[in-house]
Amino acid sequence: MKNMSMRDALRAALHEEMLRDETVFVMGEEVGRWQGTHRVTRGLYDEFGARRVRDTPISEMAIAGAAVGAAMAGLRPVAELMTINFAFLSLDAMVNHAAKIHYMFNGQFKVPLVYRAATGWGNQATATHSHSPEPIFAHFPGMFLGVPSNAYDAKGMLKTAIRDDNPVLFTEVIALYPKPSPIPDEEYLIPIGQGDIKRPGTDVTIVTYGRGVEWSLDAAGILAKEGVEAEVVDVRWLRPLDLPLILSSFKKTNRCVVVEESLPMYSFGSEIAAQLQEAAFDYMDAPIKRVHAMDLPLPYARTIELMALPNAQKVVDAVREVL
Amino acid sequence: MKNMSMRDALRAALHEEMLRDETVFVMGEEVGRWQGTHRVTRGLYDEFGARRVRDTPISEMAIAGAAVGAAMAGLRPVAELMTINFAFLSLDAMVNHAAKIHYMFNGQFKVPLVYRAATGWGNQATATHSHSPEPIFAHFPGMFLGVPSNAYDAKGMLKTAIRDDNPVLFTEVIALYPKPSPIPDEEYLIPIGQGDIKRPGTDVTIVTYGRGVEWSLDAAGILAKEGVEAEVVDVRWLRPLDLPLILSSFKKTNRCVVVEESLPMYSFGSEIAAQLQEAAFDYMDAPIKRVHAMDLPLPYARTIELMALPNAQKVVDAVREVL
Amino acid sequence: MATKTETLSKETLLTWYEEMVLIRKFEEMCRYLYFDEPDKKRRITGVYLHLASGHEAVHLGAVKALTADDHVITAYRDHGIGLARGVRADLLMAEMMGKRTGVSGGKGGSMHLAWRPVNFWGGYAIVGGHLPLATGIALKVRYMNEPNAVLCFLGDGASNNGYFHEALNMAAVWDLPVVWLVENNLVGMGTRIEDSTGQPELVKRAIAYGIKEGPRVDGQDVIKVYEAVKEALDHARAHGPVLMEALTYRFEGHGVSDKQFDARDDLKHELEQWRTRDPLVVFKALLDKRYKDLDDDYARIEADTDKTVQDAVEFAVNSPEPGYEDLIANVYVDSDLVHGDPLKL
Amino acid sequence: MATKTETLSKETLLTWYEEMVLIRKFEEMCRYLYFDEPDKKRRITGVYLHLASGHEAVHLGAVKALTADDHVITAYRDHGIGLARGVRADLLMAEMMGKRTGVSGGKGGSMHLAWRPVNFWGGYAIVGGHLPLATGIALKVRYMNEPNAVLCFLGDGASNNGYFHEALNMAAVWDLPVVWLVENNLVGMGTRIEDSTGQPELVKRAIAYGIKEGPRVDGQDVIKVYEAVKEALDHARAHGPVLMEALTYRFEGHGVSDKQFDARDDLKHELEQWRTRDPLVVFKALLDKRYKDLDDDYARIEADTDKTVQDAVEFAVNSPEPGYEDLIANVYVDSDLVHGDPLKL
Ligand SMILES: Cc1ncc(C[n+]2csc(CCOP(=O)(O)OP(=O)(O)O)c2C)c(N)n1
Ligand SMILES: Cc1ncc(C[n+]2csc(CCOP(=O)(O)OP(=O)(O)O)c2C)c(N)n1
Ligand SMILES: [Mg+2]
Ligand SMILES: [Mg+2]
Repeated sequence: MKNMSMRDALRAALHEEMLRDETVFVMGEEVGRWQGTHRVTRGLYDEFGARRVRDTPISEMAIAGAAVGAAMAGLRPVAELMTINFAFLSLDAMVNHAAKIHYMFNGQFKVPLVYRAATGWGNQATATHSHSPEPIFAHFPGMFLGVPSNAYDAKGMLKTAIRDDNPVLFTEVIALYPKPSPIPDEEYLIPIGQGDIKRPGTDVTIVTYGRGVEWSLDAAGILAKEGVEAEVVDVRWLRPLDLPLILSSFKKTNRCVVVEESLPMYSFGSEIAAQLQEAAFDYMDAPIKRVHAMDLPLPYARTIELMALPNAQKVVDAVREVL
Repeated sequence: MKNMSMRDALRAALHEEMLRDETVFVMGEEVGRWQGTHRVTRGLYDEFGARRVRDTPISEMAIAGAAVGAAMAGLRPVAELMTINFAFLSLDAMVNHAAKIHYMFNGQFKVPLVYRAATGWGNQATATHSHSPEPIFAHFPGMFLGVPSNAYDAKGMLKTAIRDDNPVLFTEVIALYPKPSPIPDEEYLIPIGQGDIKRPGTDVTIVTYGRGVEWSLDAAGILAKEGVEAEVVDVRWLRPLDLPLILSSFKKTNRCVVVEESLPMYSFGSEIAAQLQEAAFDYMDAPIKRVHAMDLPLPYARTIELMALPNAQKVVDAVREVL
Repeated sequence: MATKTETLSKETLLTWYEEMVLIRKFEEMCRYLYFDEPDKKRRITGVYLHLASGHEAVHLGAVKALTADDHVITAYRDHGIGLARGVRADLLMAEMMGKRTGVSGGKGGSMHLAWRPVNFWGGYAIVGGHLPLATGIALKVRYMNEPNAVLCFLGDGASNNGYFHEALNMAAVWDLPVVWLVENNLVGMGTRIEDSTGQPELVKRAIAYGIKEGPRVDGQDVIKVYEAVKEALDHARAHGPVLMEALTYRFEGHGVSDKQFDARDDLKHELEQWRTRDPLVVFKALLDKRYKDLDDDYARIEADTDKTVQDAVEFAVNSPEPGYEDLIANVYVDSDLVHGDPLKL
Repeated sequence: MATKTETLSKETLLTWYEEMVLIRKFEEMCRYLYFDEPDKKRRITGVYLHLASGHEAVHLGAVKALTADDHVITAYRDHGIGLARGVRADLLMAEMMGKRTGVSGGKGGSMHLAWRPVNFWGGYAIVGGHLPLATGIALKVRYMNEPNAVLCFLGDGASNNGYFHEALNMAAVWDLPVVWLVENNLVGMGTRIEDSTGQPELVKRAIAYGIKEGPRVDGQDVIKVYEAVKEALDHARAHGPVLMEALTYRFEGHGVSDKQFDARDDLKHELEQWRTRDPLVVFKALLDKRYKDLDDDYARIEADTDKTVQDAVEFAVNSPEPGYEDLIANVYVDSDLVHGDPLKL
């Protein structure tokens, strides 16, 4: 057991899987000689060389599409899109090809690939570089989508994503890269689609993922001082969604707040609220509240940027409203 | 007053606006000499010539981006993306530029453009050509999104979209192109963001848009024979959403079914259900049900394709569940 | 070096001719089944059906240049390529009819034919979208140090899409064994090549990627296509990508809803001109020049291909439709690594 | 035809020199305010800040070739281009600090500078994303039959993105007045040009669009850049697009988080080589060769530019921060055509 940052845990996952299976390789902008924009791939180029750690041109459509071809042909690409903002340019290759080829050709081909992309907003990255748009990618069937909230989960989830025969989009919250958790020395995998209770509680269910987990745990801490025990459910995967876990928590607490880093409309909070009111109508003691970023592009200036973003206090306020 | 197909009504809208304002022009694949893939632009090239009806290469990124530049510079492009399936390639230009430039540069530039794209699935168009992904585009603030459900709305909505100084994504359901409605001889505009009650009723609210309106009206007809009066709310615009209209209907009926042509997850039904349970919790007599396509890529074979799609009967069944 | 015509035996050439006839008949049967078949149960339905009559020499000549372990991928105008690669006509026709026995189980349709056993990686319907897939398949070849090459067909119109640029550049940077073969039929839907690009001589674009500028070959002459593609494949194996063109013409509209030839006199005239260079006519002329007394062969070929197409239709008509279990199959690969059922419907 | 150097007066050249010094000092001040400023309230913060020290001759020379009614657009390495175009240093510095008085109201930041009054259409941060915008602006020029041209800066790395291909091809088909000027600094982030493209001589890509292949000009020499861009703009006005390069080098890392020059000895060496061709050194040598006794001018320029930068900093520091009303302003253009409030927050 040792403490590792999420960045190091992700690198360890890549490293282990590359050692384990020669068909696993990394590709993307700056992943090699430059050691990775967010340094997740640091050292891999030096260890594995240019064959297995492949720098690409600035070509998001081709990165996403070439990964599909390579995967169909039998390799296991881990293709980095640097940040999810640039993955908008990859949407077609992801949705029309990665996610559909297995189905469309009736199982003749598998597409065992992982797309990795840094996600999240904050730090004045400005409108074009401030997205956490997981829900729009998870809208489409055929590709899984995972977002770890800590180093431990990150390692187990990424290893599973690499080994699974389905395409997976894996987004990594930039703000969480430096944060450490204890990582066992033994290998472990975290199943795709399995959520996790990050804090047990009885009075309210907070459903969240990624960076929202941090805000929610902080909020739960504040609430605990007022005698309110919040249960924090980290879905970990937006597709498939661990609805049974969310439901069982909600049926116990009868109150729910959904917390996400992203925009409000047609989003994560929308889906969770819709699912719960439909599947557990008789258990609802209050409306389900949603905490999210404001419905606008993010500005550069730090002060107003912070106003637009969710935080622990906003979660606390929302919980108070549903109690 | 005369009967016009939605196709002709859209063409009339383009024609009138082009006559009215010389800065309005049409661009896109096959819009000119070929007369438009779905024949919406038929005749415009012959009347207005190559300056104002501009055929483009197969370049969806550049079509979307060039329209932004032209709009910033003072023109009013109506840029056709042929079908919404190909607009996945335009997502970056739409979200990062069309929708954000006004904000990001603090109002220095306006982006008065309309993106038109045919939408919807059915008729064995297969997985890559069968999308109705409006919710993922409407997820992002800064650009409006309209989807008419009939010829009358189509004309008034498109004219407004062209005249408005904000960017608008306008999707047109292919299956509705041939369907006629009576169109007044006088000019009319339909405000952006204004929904419409397509059928008044007292027992249940059906919230829908685009092709869902047809299924919902058919369902309402069937239900009426059983003595159930369904109110059909056509939101017409996914952004901005006419929440007051939906709410006032729901507060009257206390029951709701949301009907969409699209996929279920992180989608239109999600958002409507989430909004209603939050804003009208005390008015909910039953869970809100969602009718949508099945959560999978669409297959080619007609029989199974139909199984995957929503229809009037599925709406009827959902309504019965909430009564 | 290119295999010279002389090394192709009479037998081989006649087999090719037969295959080319089969492709044409297959396309004509598709058109018939879509437009003219009175019996609803025997029809091809839907909105997308792109016939390749006129392109046969490109399809056959290029595919014949491949070894069994080489790879081929294309866009939606894919029937002839599948047949040339040896996919059974009946399995293809069943796919046209959306039957469970079709190559893609009735789920792909005309635009999404593929057959894994012969390395036919499929037809793709997003213009340009299959180009990076070709790059990826070629990457696997290099990664595994295999001796094979990838042949990627694309249209003239597709060469203006961002995918083209990124996929060709990436393949160039990685020095991958791909032949990019533009089926230049002068038009994308209704847009003429002069209106879709500032550089209608598309092979010139090779220089933008520092790759080999291949020839602009006569796409109506199967032998010329074969030789040029074979040479290009050899180059690709040894030295990396080649961009080449086959100049051809489609004898039908873009797709089944296209009435351009009915509507435009200038195109009708152009079509007539090109029909004089019908790939079947050109091929037959070559055979007749080289060999005597082929009439019996032609008669046999006519009968055999008729029968193959007819049998394919009967097979397709009599095949079962897919059912609910097919609808929900293969959305995801079954996996122990997934918690619960990812397909909760 | 290009304006010859001789026609540029001493006064003009000294003004340019002063502007170039200002640009350099502005960049150095930005670096200082980001890394070294002890007073938190005076700092530039955030994650993105891309300095262009080393590129000054490209920025200044190219922008000076524009008429007042011409248009200019670029990527995120945009400070120098704004200054060259005459945007006030204090408004730019205020934007760096996210102040309400900044050119973009503090909402755009370093990567999204723009100033409408001088047709500076902005900095853009999605690589390649501004290229079709340039096409669109040029389309407006042609549509309105205006005599102007568009100058679009882009990086060597950007030329491998799909946007490049589509935007250049579309501008070629429509024969639009655009000069595509690649600031070829040999690298995109950490990827060397030889590793990002099969064709490192980027002007050769002009042939892919049938447009004019412009020169690969010495990007450290402001006069050479000026003349070459002026000639290119004239060509663009009359005959359509030009693709040209300016060969240059950045003296800082890609952005503020980049430590490549600290980490790599070979790059440190390369940097030293290029520093001998610092655009300021090259320009000063030219001035000294041509004119005598400029010491007073240099002293005045030094003092004036110092003061301009210092004033800009004070202006920025003392400017108000944007508030909630700014946060929610300009998401949408106010419109009578919209029902209700589109910004229900
Ligand atoms: C990305 C994308 N844009 C547009 C279309 C619509 N479309 C289908 S085929 C086609 C023309 C393609 O022309 P070309 O590449 O020359 O191939 P050809 O049909 O001539 O064989 C177009 C525009 C599409 N399928 N995908
Ligand atoms: C579409 C997209 N992909 C990736 C990035 C990340 N990125 C920012 S700058 C850059 C390098 C650009 O290099 P170049 O075009 O040569 O410009 P330079 O920085 O050298 O001026 C990259 C990859 C981005 N901003 N946008
Ligand atoms: Mg073509
Ligand atoms: Mg560069």
